[in-house]
Amino acid sequence: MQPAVEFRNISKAFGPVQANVDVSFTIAKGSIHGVIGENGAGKSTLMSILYGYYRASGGHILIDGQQRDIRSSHEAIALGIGMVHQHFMLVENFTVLDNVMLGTEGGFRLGAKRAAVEARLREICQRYALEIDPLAVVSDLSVGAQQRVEILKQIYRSANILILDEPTAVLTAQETASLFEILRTFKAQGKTIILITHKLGEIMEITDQVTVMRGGRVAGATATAASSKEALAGMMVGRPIESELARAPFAPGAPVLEVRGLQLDDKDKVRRLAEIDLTIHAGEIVALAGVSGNGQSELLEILSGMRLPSSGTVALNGVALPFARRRDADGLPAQFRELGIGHVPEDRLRDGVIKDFSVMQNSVFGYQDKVANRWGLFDFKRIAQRCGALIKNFDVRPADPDMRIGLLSGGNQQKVVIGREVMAKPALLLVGQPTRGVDIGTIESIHKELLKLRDAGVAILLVSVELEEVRALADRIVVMSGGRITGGLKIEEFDTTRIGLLMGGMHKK
Amino acid sequence: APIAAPKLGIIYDAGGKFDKSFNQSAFEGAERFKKETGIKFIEAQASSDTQAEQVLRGLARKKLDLIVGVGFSQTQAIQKVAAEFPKVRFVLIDSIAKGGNVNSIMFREEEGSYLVGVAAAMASKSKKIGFIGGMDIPLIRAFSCGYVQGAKSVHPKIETFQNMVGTTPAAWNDPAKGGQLARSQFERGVDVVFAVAGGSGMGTLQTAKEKGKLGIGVDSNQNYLHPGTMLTSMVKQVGNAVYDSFSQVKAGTWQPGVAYRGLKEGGVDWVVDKDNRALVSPAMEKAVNAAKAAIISGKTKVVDYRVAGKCPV
Amino acid sequence: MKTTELPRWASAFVLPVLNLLSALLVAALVIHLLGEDPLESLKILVDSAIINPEGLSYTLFYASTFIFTGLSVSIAMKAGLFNIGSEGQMYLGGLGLTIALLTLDSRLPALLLIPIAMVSSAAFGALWAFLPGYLQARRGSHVVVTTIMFNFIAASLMNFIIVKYLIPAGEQNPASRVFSSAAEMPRLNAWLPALGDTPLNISFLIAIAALAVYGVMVGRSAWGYKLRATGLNHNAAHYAGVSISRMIIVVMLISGALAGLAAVNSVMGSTHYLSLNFPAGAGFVGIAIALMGRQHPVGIFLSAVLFGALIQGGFDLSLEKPNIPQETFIFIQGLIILFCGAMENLYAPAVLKTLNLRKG
Amino acid sequence: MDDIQLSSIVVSTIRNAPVLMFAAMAGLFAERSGVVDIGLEGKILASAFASAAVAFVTQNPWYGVAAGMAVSAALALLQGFVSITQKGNQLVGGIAINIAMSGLTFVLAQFFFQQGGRTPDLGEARLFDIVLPGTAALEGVPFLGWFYGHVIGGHSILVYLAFLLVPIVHWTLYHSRFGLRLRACGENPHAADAAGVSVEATRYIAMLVAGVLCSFSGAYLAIVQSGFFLRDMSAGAGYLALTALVFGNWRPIYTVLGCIMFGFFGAVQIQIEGVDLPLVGRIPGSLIQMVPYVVTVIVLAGFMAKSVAPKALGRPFVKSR
Ligand SMILES: Nc1ncnc2c1ncn2[C@@H]1O[C@H](COP(=O)(O)OP(=O)(O)OP(=O)(O)O)[C@@H](O)[C@H]1O
Ligand SMILES: Nc1ncnc2c1ncn2[C@@H]1O[C@H](COP(=O)(O)OP(=O)(O)OP(=O)(O)O)[C@@H](O)[C@H]1O
Ligand SMILES: [Mg+2]
Ligand SMILES: [Mg+2]
Repeated sequence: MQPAVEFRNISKAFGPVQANVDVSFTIAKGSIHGVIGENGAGKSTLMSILYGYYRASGGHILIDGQQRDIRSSHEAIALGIGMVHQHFMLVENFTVLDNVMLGTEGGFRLGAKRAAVEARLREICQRYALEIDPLAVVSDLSVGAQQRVEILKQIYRSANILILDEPTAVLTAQETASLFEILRTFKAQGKTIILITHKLGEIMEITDQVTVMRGGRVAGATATAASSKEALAGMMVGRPIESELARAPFAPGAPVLEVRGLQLDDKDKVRRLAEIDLTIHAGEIVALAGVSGNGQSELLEILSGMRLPSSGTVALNGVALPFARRRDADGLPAQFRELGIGHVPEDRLRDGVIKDFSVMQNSVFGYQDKVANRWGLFDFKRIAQRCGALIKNFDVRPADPDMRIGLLSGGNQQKVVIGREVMAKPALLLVGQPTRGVDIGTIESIHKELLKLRDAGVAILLVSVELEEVRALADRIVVMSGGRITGGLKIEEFDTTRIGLLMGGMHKK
Repeated sequence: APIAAPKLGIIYDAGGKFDKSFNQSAFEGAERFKKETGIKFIEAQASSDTQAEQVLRGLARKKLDLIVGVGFSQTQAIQKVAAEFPKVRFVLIDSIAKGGNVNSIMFREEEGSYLVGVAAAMASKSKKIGFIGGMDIPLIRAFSCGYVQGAKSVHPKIETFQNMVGTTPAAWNDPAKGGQLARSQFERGVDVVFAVAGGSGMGTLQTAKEKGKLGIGVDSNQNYLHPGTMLTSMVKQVGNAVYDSFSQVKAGTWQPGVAYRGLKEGGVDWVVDKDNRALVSPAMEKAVNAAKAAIISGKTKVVDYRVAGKCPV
Repeated sequence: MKTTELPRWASAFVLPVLNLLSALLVAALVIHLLGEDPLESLKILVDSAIINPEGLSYTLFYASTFIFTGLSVSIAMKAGLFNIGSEGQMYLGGLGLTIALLTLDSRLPALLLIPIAMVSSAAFGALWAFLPGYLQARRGSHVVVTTIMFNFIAASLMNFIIVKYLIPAGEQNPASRVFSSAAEMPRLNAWLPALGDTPLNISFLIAIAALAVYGVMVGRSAWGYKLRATGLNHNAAHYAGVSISRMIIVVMLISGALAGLAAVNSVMGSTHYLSLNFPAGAGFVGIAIALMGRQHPVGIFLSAVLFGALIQGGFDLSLEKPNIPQETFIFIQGLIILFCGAMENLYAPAVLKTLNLRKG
Repeated sequence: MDDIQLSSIVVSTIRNAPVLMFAAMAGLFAERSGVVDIGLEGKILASAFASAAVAFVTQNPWYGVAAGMAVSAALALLQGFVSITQKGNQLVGGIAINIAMSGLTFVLAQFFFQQGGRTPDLGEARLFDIVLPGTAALEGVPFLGWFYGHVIGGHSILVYLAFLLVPIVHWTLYHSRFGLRLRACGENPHAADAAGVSVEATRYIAMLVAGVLCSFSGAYLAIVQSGFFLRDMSAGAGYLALTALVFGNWRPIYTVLGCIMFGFFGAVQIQIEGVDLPLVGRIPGSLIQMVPYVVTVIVLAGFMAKSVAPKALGRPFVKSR
């Protein structure tokens, strides 16, 4: 049968970086085709070329057997190609309806068309069980719902070839399951799907074929059924991945963090956190599990000094944290860091790095006052040494301290952030979604670092929506729902169903 | 001693030599001199106070015989440069600078304004007259103060409306605002308006024409701008002052000091010409000329706002 | 391998020179249309602004003011704040030094008087920038809009103060009295008579020092790092422990103080009295300088000198060529800002191609 | 106090506002598409000059309006070239245009007309006020006569255009395909691009629209309000329009309200100058002139603290991370 897409010798360079080198493979019509590879392997670039966002510096693309020169997303859309990007491409202050209509308005006047499209969207939502109000404003929607809007857009445009770039990175297990349900329906309708993901379980679950990329090239291709997670991982990273990481026996020390009766009301007097009590000991990793948006982020923000609680106390090593009697949290994170609280933020691009600073400049971000002499001037030699060590210890690639960090792949950015926080030797480390969008090789090394830290006696609070990750790292699991702690369990008691119930807010009496 | 071919210079202020009023009048005086004697003069313009000094020094260094600075903004600069170049003669118009080689020429704007105030009061049917100034500075207040004194001498109960276009030099260049202010005054019943606002005044006089009200021009004779609605103009003979200064140098009769040019000296006046003949009634002409005679003879004293910084009316 | 990015020397020198040439080319066209010879005009311009020592000294005199306003705009810009209010801040700075001088200039020697006046001008400039800074930090009101408003307010306020309180009795010019000679900034021609009789004074040296301090503070200190982080990403800066609102207020105070100091050169270095509207647009030129100089000390210096040269050279040129009014140089300033500041990469592709061709 | 006449204030406000309204609506299009338009001032000035010069030479105001339109649109496209194609700094581009036009209009006016950077009076070549039929008949009727003759009628056609544009702009922005794309490009150009919308084309069209709208502002100044061109006659109107835009949160109706507010303050200021007010007495003119600016600051600081600019405003659209 005619393949839906064929890449022939695609190459693409960004300055000195070769993102794609001589990439050739085909995607069969009506199949779900997985594309995997380490961070920076060139997956997104390749898909962006297919979608007309970038122009390849060499090679051709064939769609349904015809060679096509796709110069813009407009042309890609005309060819029936749809793409759900790694970062959502939604206009946040538009309604769902307007987002869907954008680009396919069908006439200069929107008026009458709006009603027709709205009806059509309601119908689609019902058929695919999408649960979206077409008149809702996107910024009011949860991440999962925004993802569904992207899918809705593609269904509305009846894309025949659908590219999904890491669609599940921000989804909960349930949301992922329902996404896959839709993908299966698509497949049944004869649509072609290209799925990029770092989660090999998903590849095994849903794809028919897999292409593995490494360093911009195709490193291997196989039918999914003929392969295994381990084999794929090996192909991706070029070495076997340990499934169970070594860790010292659980031997918690003195309590490091003690949270008592913490509450948070937001601007509109809505209670975001209620009666939070939490203790973390030295040498212990406590994982905060829960569907995102249930107060974990707020708790992390309070503990790192980025936000003030409405009431309650927090003590670090027995000393109350200095947020009483403050009007705002301005400058507070610096004090917290001084006290020994490290923080890997959930959204690294928003909070954790300055995109326009170099890797070296970012390697002291938050610790800038520590690397200055008594005149407040930087000691550049010391900073360079520190950064060199970070790049080496955490295997940041490319190992160029002067590169703008925005040009690094997400995984490598994350390594810089984690390396920076680890090297500051905190007493308490707050870690938010440390491996979101990160490839399995890097996940392994990040996990190893966190465990090493735990073994060295650091108290760690981990916020993660990945139960796999929670299971791999935690000594204790605390589940949050609706701004409350709904339960806790030891790692030995790990039980997906029970955690699921707690996440849903079911208290076990 | 007479100088056969004196080297002459003139420096305009920020308005430039084509401002249709003050600078232009100076320019025309210099041109008249050139035409009559064939003696050329050097021109320059100073857009800021720092530059005024630079220009003056630049010209003084060329060993000119006389430099005329037009406008009060050159006061301090002339004072300073005159001290540096004792051999060069300086004339400052509209302000007083100290120095043994400086002649400061002041105009009695209040006297001329008094006359047009008399005319305005007599021409006004509503007994409401207006004044529109450019920038709110003492010189402009002196105009308005004389104008009101003149008007009140005719009708003590006459209502006067006064507006300034602005507070920055941009106020001289905002005809839209000048027109807007006039319109607003007309809506409040004003039917004669005196515009002392440089380029902004163009807007005022234009609006007067549109609304069929009377306008009074300033500095140069502006009657020709809108014949039929220009009641008169209060001229300030800056050109004569320049012409006279040039001639004095040539004749060797030039003297430093302070010279006041009022009605008596022919420094200020009102104008009746073909453009406004029809608007000036014999009674009005008689009254104005009587006022003029009274001021010249000293019978009427017009208060100068600048002396005490306030206006008696 | 083909280069895809320009080497540093090319982007730092070749491109700006090409851009400058383009601006001058357009200017030459206009001068030609006005009926004058562009080359001859350029020669007069360069002669009187750069080659003639006295002209050069005037150029540097104007540049001294521009360095301060350029720094004022630059430092705010580094923090992500677009301070359009340097003009008003400089105006108020003039009031600050005038108040100090009017009360003290007959009592104190220059050695005390000048520093006090400078502090006072900086303080008044800072004060005028404080409120926009405060409103941005605490209330989120756009500093762009508030500073535009504050410029208008400053113009009215200064007019009121000068006309009502500062004009000496019997004077015409709306300006303060002339200060005593103790208040005059020492002129550089006292040491270098070749500079001729120009107002170039130690403000120029102070400006150079300010550039150096700015360079070190912004580029090499922890504070400057926090400043730049704030400018690039508020969220991240907050994460890094920067007190954003304090940073914004402090930066606006510094920015205002620098603008206030620009008044020292104009007033105490040249006119020796406070006159209406003495900044004459120097604050706005500061915006152009900050943008063209990319907020880098060397860039600020070079653009300040360029603009100083245009004012000085343009002035002399208009004296010699009555067909070319001084306003022509306002137009040329605009062209230079357009080509060097906004279209900085116009020739980058062509230069890149040439470089790659040469490499074969 | 009786010197202050409400009727006169109302009429003045209507006449003051259009200069700002045209410019602010121009800015609205540019900025909603993501291009900062600090160059309004320069475009107003250029179109004022072009309109006055051409209207004078041809003695036809409509040729003047057309010329202003062409010049202002050309400048807007130049600004577009700088901001969109060259991806340069938009603020620099705008300020450069302002400065260049301040100089060039003077030089050209001086070159052509030799009147110190001024054009000659337009005389008959101005746009005159429209007198509605029946005005004279109603003149004597209290209120109605005034309202019909001076509030509804008695303005130049450009005044009507300014007010007519408000609903049109609102409709275009919120109910047309162009408006949807425009807003998307200003908020998230990457999303617009991914949806198949050409960000560059949308922004260029927006600039063109902005150029044309802005030209009316200049034409209004020159051939309606003043009857000639004078150097720097825009006197900050472009900046004030930009302020109104921020004030109105980049929404047409609120922005226009902002413009009307500035027009209103201008009108009030004329009225209270030199008048003895209760309590405060006579306020000096220079202090009265501060009032609109002070009020703007207070309003922005007080209940409009959070104005939300289009998210991508000022940022060139570059396809990269
Ligand atoms: N616009 C760009 N400019 C410069 N380099 C880029 C750009 N986009 C991508 N790169 C580089 O190209 C390489 C491939 O990037 P790409 O985003 O395609 O990787 P990926 O496989 O999608 O990674 P991830 O799994 O992290 O999403 C990386 O080295 C990246 O740094
Ligand atoms: N999705 C939609 N479907 C139908 N009409 C819409 C939609 N979105 C917006 N509109 C219409 O667009 C108009 C403007 O919307 P909105 O009230 O949000 O604008 P605004 O920001 O208040 O602007 P302004 O007050 O300046 O008009 C409204 O009349 C609204 O009915
Ligand atoms: Mg990717
Ligand atoms: Mg609304």
